[in-house]
Amino acid sequence: MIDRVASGFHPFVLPFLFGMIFVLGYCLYGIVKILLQLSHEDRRRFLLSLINPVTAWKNIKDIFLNCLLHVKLWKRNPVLGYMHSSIAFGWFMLIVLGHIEVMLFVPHRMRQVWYPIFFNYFVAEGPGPATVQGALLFTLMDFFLLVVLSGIALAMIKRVRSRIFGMRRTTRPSFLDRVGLYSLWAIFPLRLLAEGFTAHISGGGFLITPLNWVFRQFLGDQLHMLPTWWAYSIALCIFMCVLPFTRYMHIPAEMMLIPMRNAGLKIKHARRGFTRAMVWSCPNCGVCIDACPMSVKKINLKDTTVYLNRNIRRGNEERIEQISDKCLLCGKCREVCQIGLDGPSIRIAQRAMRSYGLNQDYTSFRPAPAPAGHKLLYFAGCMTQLTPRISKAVGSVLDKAGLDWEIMDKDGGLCCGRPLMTAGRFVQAKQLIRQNSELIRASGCDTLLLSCPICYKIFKERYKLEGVRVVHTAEFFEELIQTGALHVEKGDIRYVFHDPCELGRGSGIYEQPRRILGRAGYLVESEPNRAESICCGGSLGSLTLGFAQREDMTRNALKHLTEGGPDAIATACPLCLATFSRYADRAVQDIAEILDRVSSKG
Amino acid sequence: MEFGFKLSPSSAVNLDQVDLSLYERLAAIEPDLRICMACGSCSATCTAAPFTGMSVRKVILDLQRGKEKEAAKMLSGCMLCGKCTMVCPRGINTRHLILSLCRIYGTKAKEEGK
Amino acid sequence: MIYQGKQKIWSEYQKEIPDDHWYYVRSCIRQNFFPASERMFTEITRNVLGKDIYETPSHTTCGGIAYHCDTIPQETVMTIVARQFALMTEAGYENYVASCITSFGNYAEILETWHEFPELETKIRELLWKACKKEFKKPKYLAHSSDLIYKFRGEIAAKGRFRLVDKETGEPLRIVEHIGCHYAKMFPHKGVGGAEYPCVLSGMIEAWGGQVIDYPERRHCCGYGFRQYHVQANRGYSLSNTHKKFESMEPYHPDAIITNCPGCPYFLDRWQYVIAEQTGKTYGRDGFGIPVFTYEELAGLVLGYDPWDLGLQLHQVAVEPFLDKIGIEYDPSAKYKGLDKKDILRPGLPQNLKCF
Amino acid sequence: MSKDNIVIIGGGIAGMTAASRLLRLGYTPIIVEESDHLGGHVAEWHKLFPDMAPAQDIVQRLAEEVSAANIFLSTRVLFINRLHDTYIVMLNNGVSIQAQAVLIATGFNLFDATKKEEYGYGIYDQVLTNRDLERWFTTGDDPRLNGHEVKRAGFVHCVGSRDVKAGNTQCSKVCCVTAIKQAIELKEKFPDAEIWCFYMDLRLFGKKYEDFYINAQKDYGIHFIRGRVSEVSEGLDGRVIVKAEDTLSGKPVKVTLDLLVLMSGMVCNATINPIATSLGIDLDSDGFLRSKDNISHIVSSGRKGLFLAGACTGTKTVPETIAEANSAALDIHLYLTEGK
Repeated sequence: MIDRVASGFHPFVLPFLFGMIFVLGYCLYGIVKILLQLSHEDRRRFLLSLINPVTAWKNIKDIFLNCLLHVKLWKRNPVLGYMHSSIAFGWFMLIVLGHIEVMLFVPHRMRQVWYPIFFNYFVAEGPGPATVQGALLFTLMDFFLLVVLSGIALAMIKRVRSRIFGMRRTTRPSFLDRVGLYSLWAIFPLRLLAEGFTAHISGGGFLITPLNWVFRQFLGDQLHMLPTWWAYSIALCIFMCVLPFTRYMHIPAEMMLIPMRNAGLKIKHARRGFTRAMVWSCPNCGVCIDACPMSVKKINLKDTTVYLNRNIRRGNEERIEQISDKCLLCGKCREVCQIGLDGPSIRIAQRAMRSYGLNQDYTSFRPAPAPAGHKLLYFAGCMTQLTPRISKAVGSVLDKAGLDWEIMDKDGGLCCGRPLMTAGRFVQAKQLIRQNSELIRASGCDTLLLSCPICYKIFKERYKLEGVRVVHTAEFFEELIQTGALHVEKGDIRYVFHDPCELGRGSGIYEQPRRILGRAGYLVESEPNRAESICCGGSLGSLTLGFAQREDMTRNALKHLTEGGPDAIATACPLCLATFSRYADRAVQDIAEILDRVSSKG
Repeated sequence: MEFGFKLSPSSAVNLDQVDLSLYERLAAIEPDLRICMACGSCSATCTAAPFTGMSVRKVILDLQRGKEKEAAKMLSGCMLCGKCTMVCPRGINTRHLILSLCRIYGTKAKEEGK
Repeated sequence: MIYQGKQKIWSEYQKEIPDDHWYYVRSCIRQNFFPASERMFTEITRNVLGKDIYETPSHTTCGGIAYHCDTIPQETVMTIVARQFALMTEAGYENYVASCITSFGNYAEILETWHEFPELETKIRELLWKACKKEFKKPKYLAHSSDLIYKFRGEIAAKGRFRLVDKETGEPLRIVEHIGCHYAKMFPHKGVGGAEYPCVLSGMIEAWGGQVIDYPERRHCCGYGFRQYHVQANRGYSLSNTHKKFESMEPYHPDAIITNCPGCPYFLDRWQYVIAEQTGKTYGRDGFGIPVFTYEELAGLVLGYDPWDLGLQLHQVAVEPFLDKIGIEYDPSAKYKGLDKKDILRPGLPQNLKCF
Repeated sequence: MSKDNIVIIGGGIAGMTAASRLLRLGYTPIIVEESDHLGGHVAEWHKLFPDMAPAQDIVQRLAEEVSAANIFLSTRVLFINRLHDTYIVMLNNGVSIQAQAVLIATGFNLFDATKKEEYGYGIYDQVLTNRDLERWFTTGDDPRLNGHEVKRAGFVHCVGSRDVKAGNTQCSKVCCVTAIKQAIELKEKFPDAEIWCFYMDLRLFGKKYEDFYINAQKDYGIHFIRGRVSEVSEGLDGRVIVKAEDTLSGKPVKVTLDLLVLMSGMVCNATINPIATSLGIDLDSDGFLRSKDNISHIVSSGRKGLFLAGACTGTKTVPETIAEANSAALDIHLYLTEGK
């Protein structure tokens, strides 16, 4: 391999250079912006994590697996996984191999950054025989170009028929998205053409050499060579210039997001810092649209997380507000998201940004003290007060287990604070947390039992109750069965379990309620379940969804739950229970009720 | 001159002069506000009622009668727990109503330059 | 306003008022507040109209104020009233005319109660006999003295020197009528014109050339309310009710108010001063108040009696602008002179309410 | 064709419905109507809840159905004598009929709103009754409304109903929904109008009545104040000032209105009372005629050959009246063919 052009330069590299400088400049600007927007301690934490070998290794591994290989997507949808990783990894390898070529054959050109990209134009086959390395590299280059081209071909098919890939709904690309998309599609076929036209000079692998031969059969001259290289460079330029303003921003952004997440940063602001990295990282794939329980109604499609990101990027304040308030905060979009984008947290942060003319203050409240002298306190919570069958069953089960217990909020107490938290009213929520904590500490109990997952989540995460175990009935009752404190007689009822959002996705409790149901009767599973369970529609998370607008969501969730023909629907949340009971065609029961019916003293 | 007694302000609500701007603003955001039939379920179930006498029914009524201060006082104890939403026979989204109202108080005060 | 509609109602509430031979009972408080009013009533009925009006010094309070202040039981009031009836019976009269609205309401209420519960009447007869060995017949006719003036309003107008019209423009004067609550609100059929649209005073106003003003709070109490005024802690409430009436009538620019109750003219008159002192607001023109008259005073003015003989100098609100409007002559220098032409001292003038 | 004579007293929708049925059962009933037209109160109404059907449609349909009957308009029944199993019905036009069955369908009278003096009907130009307003909806002509823009209007429920003082303790059943219906119709004519309904209780028991209520609140923005109007007076500008207690807030309210509509209730049409009592039909405690019992024999008087239908036995809605009239027609037919 020898230099063919003495200067190592041709004007057609200029578009590429321009695009390259622009996109790198923009990314640098983005990184600085995000870093400046982080709070002082977050920034410190992030920078320290970068030099910590453990997190650094994890960063590299995660970036390689997720950004290049798309492992997570492979697991979810192999075709889509192949499509994405073929383009990303293939392209990556083309760049890497290009550099190796330069290094090996024309090392003095290393400083000319365009060289690896347009390598085939600038070199000619040397006079000597082909080396093994050269042949291998040519073969590899052609192989990866083929891989990328196969990915592009799949992408084109997906564009026309997304349903083949198992996606019901996807986002509509914006104008710039289309420009980016078409320029991306154009890059690799153009490269193929350019290299094809040049292969008789530069040499090539199994793909471009035959192509060159074909071209020369009817295009004898070399006039086509230069225009295709120009076109290739221009396509690259266009792609890189529009990239910051399109969904393709996710390519560089995710490389920023992964280290930030690994550093343990949390969303604290609805626009800035970590959130900015997240929003830029959203590839607009639209997986969250199908996942969203609201999308059962067409009118809600544009209130899903992908549109939240889009509107944050566009700065459409009105829509950001609407989308933030409508969401049920069920967390399913976060669960299915390839980049783990935390839509619910962004929304809560958005809600927290508002200023209110009226700020609630509970410091003057004097709630009744929690009963003292019992090891086990049961906090029924506001919602359970409206579903007395749950609290009654809980009490009965506890009595059967021979426990010394008492209800903490028998005559009504304070709210746990979770509803305020989801509404972004953190200061107010903290007041309630403080007051409730004092009540619990003063009671001298060592276990706090909750039948409401909404309460459970906040008690578990935000309350600091040293020496008090916070436990949900699902966990606690399962233990009672395990330890033999309760004797359970298996019935023949077939139950399906609905995972409440706050218990499953929110608190990671999936197995215990299923085990209880398995002991009480027969468990039938319904799809989707566990981490992808469909919200009942009653969630307190949504601020603006009215009663009538929720009905379809509830019915949709019920439809999926009852597909396996269960006798009864079991759940472990008073709000899910009340919501389902409105429209269900069969019994809806709390696990406590079910257990109470089939258990006796151990 | 000190008489030892004073004119007491009228407790009557003069619907000719009542300021419904807050009510109308809220109705624009949460139209279901209008369909309250004052059954009182929300008041009876309210977690905050024992502490501040909170009652969504009374809040709506006070707004309809232009009594913004009285409404604000009750609202100051709402914990947003959502029980009222659960029990409302007309399916009014009371939590949104309350949150929106708390915000409007702010925007209105800002407009009036307070 | 559909005037015929009112006339239709009035035609349904007409009471029978005998022409002559009346046993007259005075009010406890009117002689102190508006001393010439009851004197004018006897003057007009006896001397102008030539009627037989009988009075006795033995007659006492009817107990109405104490009754409405919740300080004495009903049997006591009834026995007091029974004694009054006994005095009438002894004097040989059967037409009973009361000067006071509360007394009138009290009598009406007691007669009605006895009608519904005859055993109570028997009991009261026994009590009266035990107390003072008297027996009585119930009056055949019960009237309020304003009923009589209403009945003879035509004669008074015919004999009058003045009419309630603006001497400059010839326009009728705009008069607010205020009826005492106990006149017809308890027993609409006992009053002339009923409770909602009584015509006892509006009849006089129209007969004497004035124009009646209807205003939204015309049915509202003057504010006296017995307990509200007598307990100082409640007095602000009494004042507030009067204030409400004035706020309501102010836009109609009334020239005067006429009343038929002992308390009403007093409170409508004096509270104008208190309101002016507390709020700076006056309801008449040019810082004056709206003059308040009893129907006897107004009848006296129409008949041409001297304003100072009618005791108008005892009013808080200056009456002079009203007199000027009609063209009634008076001697400003004689306002604070007694019958002996000696100065009876001038009152201190209020800060905000214009007076002479 | 049966030779049996059936006299129907009252040519409102009850009498007409019964006549229509009896015609189809092969009788030629005789309708005696006091006024000069058939259709009674419904004929004066504009639209009927809950479907907003024009009242004229039902009246016209019934009129066509009964055209084959013998109809005496502007005629009163002077007296009825019983002769064994027949009734001699004497009319004021000199005609006397020997009838095998008599159906009383004399309906109700609208409460005379002038009796509630404090509301100022007949005193203030801006005070109308529900019937006046219906008439205006139909004819578009009422001197009290002509050329006036209604910006603020009020409806007073329970005028003369549920009112011991007015001598009428019963609920008139239809006024709540009628007030809401009229409020909506008024709002449609004057979209910028503010409308208040003053009610004691809202009794929206019938099919789709509650929907009316929600629509009135939600779509028409009609205000509801739980409190009875205590008095009405005239303001300086000629509008009426309405005072009431807002019982929900426990405070007095007042409001100035361009139009006040009094929902006059239903009272018994007493003209039939002497005749009914002479035939042994008592008056019930609500002042209406007493049925044999108020559950299963509402159309039966308890006297042979004497039947009752419609609002003469109590306050009724239009569908209730029609159902009763149908039922009465069937009872009469059964009586004439089997019973006697």
